[in-house]
Amino acid sequence: MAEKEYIYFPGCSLEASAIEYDMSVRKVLTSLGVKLIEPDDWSCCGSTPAHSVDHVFAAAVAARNLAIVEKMGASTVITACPACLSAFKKAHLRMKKEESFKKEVNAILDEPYNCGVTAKSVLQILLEDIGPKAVAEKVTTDLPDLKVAPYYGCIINRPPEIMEFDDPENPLAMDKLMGAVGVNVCDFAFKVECCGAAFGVAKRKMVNELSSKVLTMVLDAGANCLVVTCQLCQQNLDLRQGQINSTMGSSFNIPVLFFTQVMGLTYGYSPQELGIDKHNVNAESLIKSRRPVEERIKEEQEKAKAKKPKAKKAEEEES
Amino acid sequence: MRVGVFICHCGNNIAGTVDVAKVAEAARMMPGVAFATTYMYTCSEPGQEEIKEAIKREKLDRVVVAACSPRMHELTFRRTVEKAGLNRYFFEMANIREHCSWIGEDKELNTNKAIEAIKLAVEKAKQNKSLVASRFKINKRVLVIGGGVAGMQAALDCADGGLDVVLVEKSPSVGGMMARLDKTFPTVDCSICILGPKMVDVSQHEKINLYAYSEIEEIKGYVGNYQIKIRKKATYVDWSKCTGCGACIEKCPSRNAYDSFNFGVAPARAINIPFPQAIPKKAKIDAQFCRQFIKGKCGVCAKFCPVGAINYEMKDEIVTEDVGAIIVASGYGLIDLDKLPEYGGGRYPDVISGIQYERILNASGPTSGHIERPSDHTEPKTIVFVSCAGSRDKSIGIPYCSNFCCMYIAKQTILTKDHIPDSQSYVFYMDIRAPGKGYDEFTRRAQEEYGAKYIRGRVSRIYPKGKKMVVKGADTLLGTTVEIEADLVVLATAVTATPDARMLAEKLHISYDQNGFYVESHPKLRPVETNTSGVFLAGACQGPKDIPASVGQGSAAAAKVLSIFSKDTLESDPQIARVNTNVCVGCRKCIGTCPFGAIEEQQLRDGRIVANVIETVCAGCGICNSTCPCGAIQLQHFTDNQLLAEVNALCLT
Amino acid sequence: MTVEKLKEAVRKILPEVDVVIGYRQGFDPLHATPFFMTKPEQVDQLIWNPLCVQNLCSYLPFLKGKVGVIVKGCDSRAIVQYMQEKLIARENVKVIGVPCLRVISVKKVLAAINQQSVQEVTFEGENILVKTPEGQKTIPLADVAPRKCATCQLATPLQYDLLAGDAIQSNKPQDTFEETKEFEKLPLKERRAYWEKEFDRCIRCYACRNACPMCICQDKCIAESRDPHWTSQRANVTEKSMFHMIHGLHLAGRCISCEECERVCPMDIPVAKIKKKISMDLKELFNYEAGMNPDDTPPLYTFKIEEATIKEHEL
Amino acid sequence: MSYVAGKELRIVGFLCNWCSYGGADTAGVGRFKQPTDLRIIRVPCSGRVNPLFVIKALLNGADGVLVSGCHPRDCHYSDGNFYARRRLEMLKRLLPFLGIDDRRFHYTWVSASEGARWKNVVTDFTKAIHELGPFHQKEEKTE
Repeated sequence: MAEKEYIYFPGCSLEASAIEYDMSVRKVLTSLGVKLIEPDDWSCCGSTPAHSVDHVFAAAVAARNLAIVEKMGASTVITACPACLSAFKKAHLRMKKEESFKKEVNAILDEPYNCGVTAKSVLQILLEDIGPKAVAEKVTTDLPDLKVAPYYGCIINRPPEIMEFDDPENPLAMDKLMGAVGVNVCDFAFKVECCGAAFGVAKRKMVNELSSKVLTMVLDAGANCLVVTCQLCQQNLDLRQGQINSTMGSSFNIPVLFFTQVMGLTYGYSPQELGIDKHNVNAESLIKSRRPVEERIKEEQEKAKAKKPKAKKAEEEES
Repeated sequence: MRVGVFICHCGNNIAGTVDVAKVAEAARMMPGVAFATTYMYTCSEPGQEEIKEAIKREKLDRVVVAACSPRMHELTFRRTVEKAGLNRYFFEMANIREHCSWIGEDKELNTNKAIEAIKLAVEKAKQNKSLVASRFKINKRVLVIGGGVAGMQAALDCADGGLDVVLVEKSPSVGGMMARLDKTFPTVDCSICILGPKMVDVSQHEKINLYAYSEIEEIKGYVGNYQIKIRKKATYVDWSKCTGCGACIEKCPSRNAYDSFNFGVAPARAINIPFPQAIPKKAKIDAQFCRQFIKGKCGVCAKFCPVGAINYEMKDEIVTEDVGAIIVASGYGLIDLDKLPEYGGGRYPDVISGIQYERILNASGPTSGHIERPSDHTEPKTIVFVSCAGSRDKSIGIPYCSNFCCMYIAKQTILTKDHIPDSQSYVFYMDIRAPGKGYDEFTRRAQEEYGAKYIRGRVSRIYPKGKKMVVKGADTLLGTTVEIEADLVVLATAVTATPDARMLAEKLHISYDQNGFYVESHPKLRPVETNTSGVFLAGACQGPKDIPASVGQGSAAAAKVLSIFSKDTLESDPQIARVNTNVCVGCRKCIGTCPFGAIEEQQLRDGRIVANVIETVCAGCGICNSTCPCGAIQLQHFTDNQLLAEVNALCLT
Repeated sequence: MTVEKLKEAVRKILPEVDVVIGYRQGFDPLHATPFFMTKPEQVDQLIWNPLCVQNLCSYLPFLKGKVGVIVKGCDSRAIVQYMQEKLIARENVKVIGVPCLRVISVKKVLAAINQQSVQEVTFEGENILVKTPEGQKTIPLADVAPRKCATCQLATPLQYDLLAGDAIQSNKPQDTFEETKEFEKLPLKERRAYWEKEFDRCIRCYACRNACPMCICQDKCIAESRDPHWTSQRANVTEKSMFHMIHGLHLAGRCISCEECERVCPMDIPVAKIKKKISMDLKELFNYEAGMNPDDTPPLYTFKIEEATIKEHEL
Repeated sequence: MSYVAGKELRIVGFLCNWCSYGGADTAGVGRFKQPTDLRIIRVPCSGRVNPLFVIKALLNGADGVLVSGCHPRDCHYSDGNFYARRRLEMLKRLLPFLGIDDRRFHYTWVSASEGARWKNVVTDFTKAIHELGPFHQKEEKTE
């Protein structure tokens, strides 16, 4: 029984290199009673390489998809990919603001886009529409050994005037969701620091340095795993770890998971169902200790009982 | 009617882009104009002489000067015509400089525009009526708002000049920001040591009535006669009994009050005295932290107070004071760290603001002058100072320079080295701004004698790494990025207007700029005056300012007040509303719309009710004039007929 | 309600007041005229029928002492507006309210009978019967009612001390300013031409002003004064327009839509049209209708620090 | 003696003494170049501006009228511009009903420190009036 329906735009990478992101998104949202409808005949979002060559064309490519959504009678489209999200939002906002630009873009399109669709990330609807409370209710499984550092990357909430979600310098959306599903979240200072992925081909040395810093900070924060919301972050930080280790003399072995994969684990899905086995760095050692959530609750209650007399005493002392 | 028109060249300022000879020729053709001439500088003494002579020679009864803005010289020329025996309101000014020669590029168009401006002024002048100012007595008491160094200086100078002073300070003690500082630049003398005696003088001066922990509630009246309502905030301690012994503070069980004097460096007790040298040295309770108020039971301080001064039932009290002038010295504020998310936004305890560091350095501060990190109380060895933390940053709406940060950072690096000889200070800066006497030498000493390393560039991010804070920035001189692992980071947070600056300005009817700082009458020539007569400015409420500048302004404002109070009466402006009782139908609409309550009902002998303007209360805005349906109430010098003459001069062709 | 009930009410009130203002027949049976009653024997001449169109409240701000007045629903807004503006002391006025569903427009009746002289007028049900030298003509009242009656919401006056008859409810639709909105659809040029043509016909007789219950300046009107000298006596369309703008703007937020100005205009200039437009705008901006609530303040004599409905205009 | 035909149109500005007149002075001191069409009438406060002045100007020959006061809350007389805002807004809505393009009348707020803003207001308003063209095509009918 679906309580909510969303038009869901997967985008190119979630059909290929990041198919596990798509798998986990679908699993998690299904568990939460959300029905996802994929628009017919969706096409490239325009994020690359069009946007670095021709703004009108890039916006037209994005607007084509938004027009399809608009024609379906929906006012919201969701996507997991920050690049698609950014492309949609940029095209939408500029068309809405500049009548002349809108005309230019619509002149290219068969069906005009009338600026009636808001694009949101899966992260945003999980936090705002569904809410941490509902997200927490579906948890069945505890992950006692997992200590995650949420890494937001560069574009999910920047530039703030376009993305209009969360704090651009200290975002908390994933922290809140991870907290809601009972995972240990570490205070991570490099949440929005550049990992260098955009220069992955051109300037490998620089990327290695930047990514290495991010990974170092993960360990400094006391975490053993990165959770991400962007498949490019995931790919860069996961696949490159070997390269970094060999060039920088480090020995990182930090799994990089999509936040939906971690949520899926707490909802009781297997690592295979969530595509965790597709990653380069193996997460098995961190998640093999998973157990029914009731066990943790029991453990916590016992701890609290043992603590209580002490706490009471301390309180008395204070007064 | 014989109008004389005097057209000023203003050197080349006007004559450069306006054909003044042609303008004079056109003016001579205007109906009513008996004489028109041009002069190089009409405002000069010979220029004014020429006007006086022409008035007598040509028997002029109206004078128009076409020159700069009337906001500049209207008063000058009014006096000139008055000296020649004309009523000063028979004078009109045409602005052909600011509104014409300086802004238009086409000489033909400018010339024509100047002619029209004169035509407008001539038509208005012909409608002008003789107006005579009446005199009224002034109340020679002065209100000083703000007990920082500027306000105290102003209060002391006024009091020494024989005036009664009402000094209102928002916080429980006078002293302001300067009382919080450790040392002052560039002399590195102890701040409280030089301020303390002034504070004592303020409290002991028989002419100064200090209201500490009080705010301005309402201001009514006009220059010479203001009625001020002051809200004395409830301290819950009877200050007539409190001896400042501190017994209550020692016993207070609520230990987590926010210490606004120390900018939150360490917690305070719910009942507190801000600092040892406080004037008055009296305790007050912060109700939002006090157990008695939160939980309804405690009463510890009341139990321990040896003189029974605690009174939990105390309420705010409103007192009224009548004064004749007001000096505003309400000071400045600082941005919160949460405006700087890239520097942690206040999340990291070892990233602090400059004023917090000042309190840490201060011997009477929460750490007794030992420099320690707020997180673990260890002594920092590497300290990074970031100047322009928010200042000169349009993206957060602070485009201006905060004026004194460069200097206090230099001072803080010197003090740091004095306290911890094996420490190393780094300073990230945009430009070193040290224009005062001995200032540049001082910043050089910080670098050359005290070894502070100055890095020219901005900081992009501050993040924790283990126990250290990593400061990542650019070194624009080397053209590279730098990262410094610091034990403590000090941000020179931007200076802002105080949060309630706008509210106070509205009460005072003075204007403020887009940043909330008060606007002076003239940026160069009237720096402590405002456009509201009787209200003067001193210190950082007008813009970020260091101590010597604030003290200078305090004295300047006091001198202005003493000068207007040197007479017993003031002239009232006759440009106020007047009622033609023959025409007034008694509809009372003017009474309801007057913002000053300056209009009252009056019953004539025939029983008719008409409006009556209270001369001393009317401020001359003319709202009543545009409200009155029958035109019975007319704002003198801006009457309907005067404005209609101007409209007609422009439109009827 | 019968005229007898009204007479009874007047007789009851007369001893308490100096004068009661009502209606009696004018120069012919089609015209009613204001009637000032000071003695009981005068009350016999009092009439009440749909020809009693004048707003008798207009006299109130200029009368001293205690006054009784006969007031229809529409007229009663003047009383409320006077109270808002403190132009009358309510305790000095005895209001005799009369329920009324519609009056009739004499101009419309005369048009229907070809401007002939009237010998006799009688009312039968919802019809007016007019006898002329050419014979008798029966006209439905609804056909000759003035515009304002079509959307009248005040069948019973808002204010009265004594109601002659039973209170009744209005059965009319609310005014949606259709006419105003239609006019606004015309091209700008046509609107300007329209007003130039209309105002050019004005003979500056000031009847509109004199009939207006809210034109309290009367002989002190700035349209005729030299100080201030807003308009000259030149008979061009600019000066005529200026007079009408003065009239219109002085009524902004005060016009009670009685349309007396238009009724009395000898040139049939649609002078109420501008006032209606302003009333529409002020209702939209400030949710204000003049003459409805004695505790209101006319919107142009007050302000809010934040005006939710006024947007800053971009250039 | 009138505006320079062909180059200028007749624009009348009512400026409050404390803010906008000062803002225009500031623009002058800063040498912010502006079109020359505008003629300025100084009033103490925007609350002094009876809407009838605007109508008088428009009916008698102006092609555009500009009223500028202190920003709301900044009025030297505390409330003048609040009254002005209501009255002028009503006027702005009324003008098109009379067949006068409402772009011929603009009211705005410019403070004494906003020289650059004043230049923009004058430039944009003058441009708008030139786009609309002259309001009074023919000579006025005489009596």
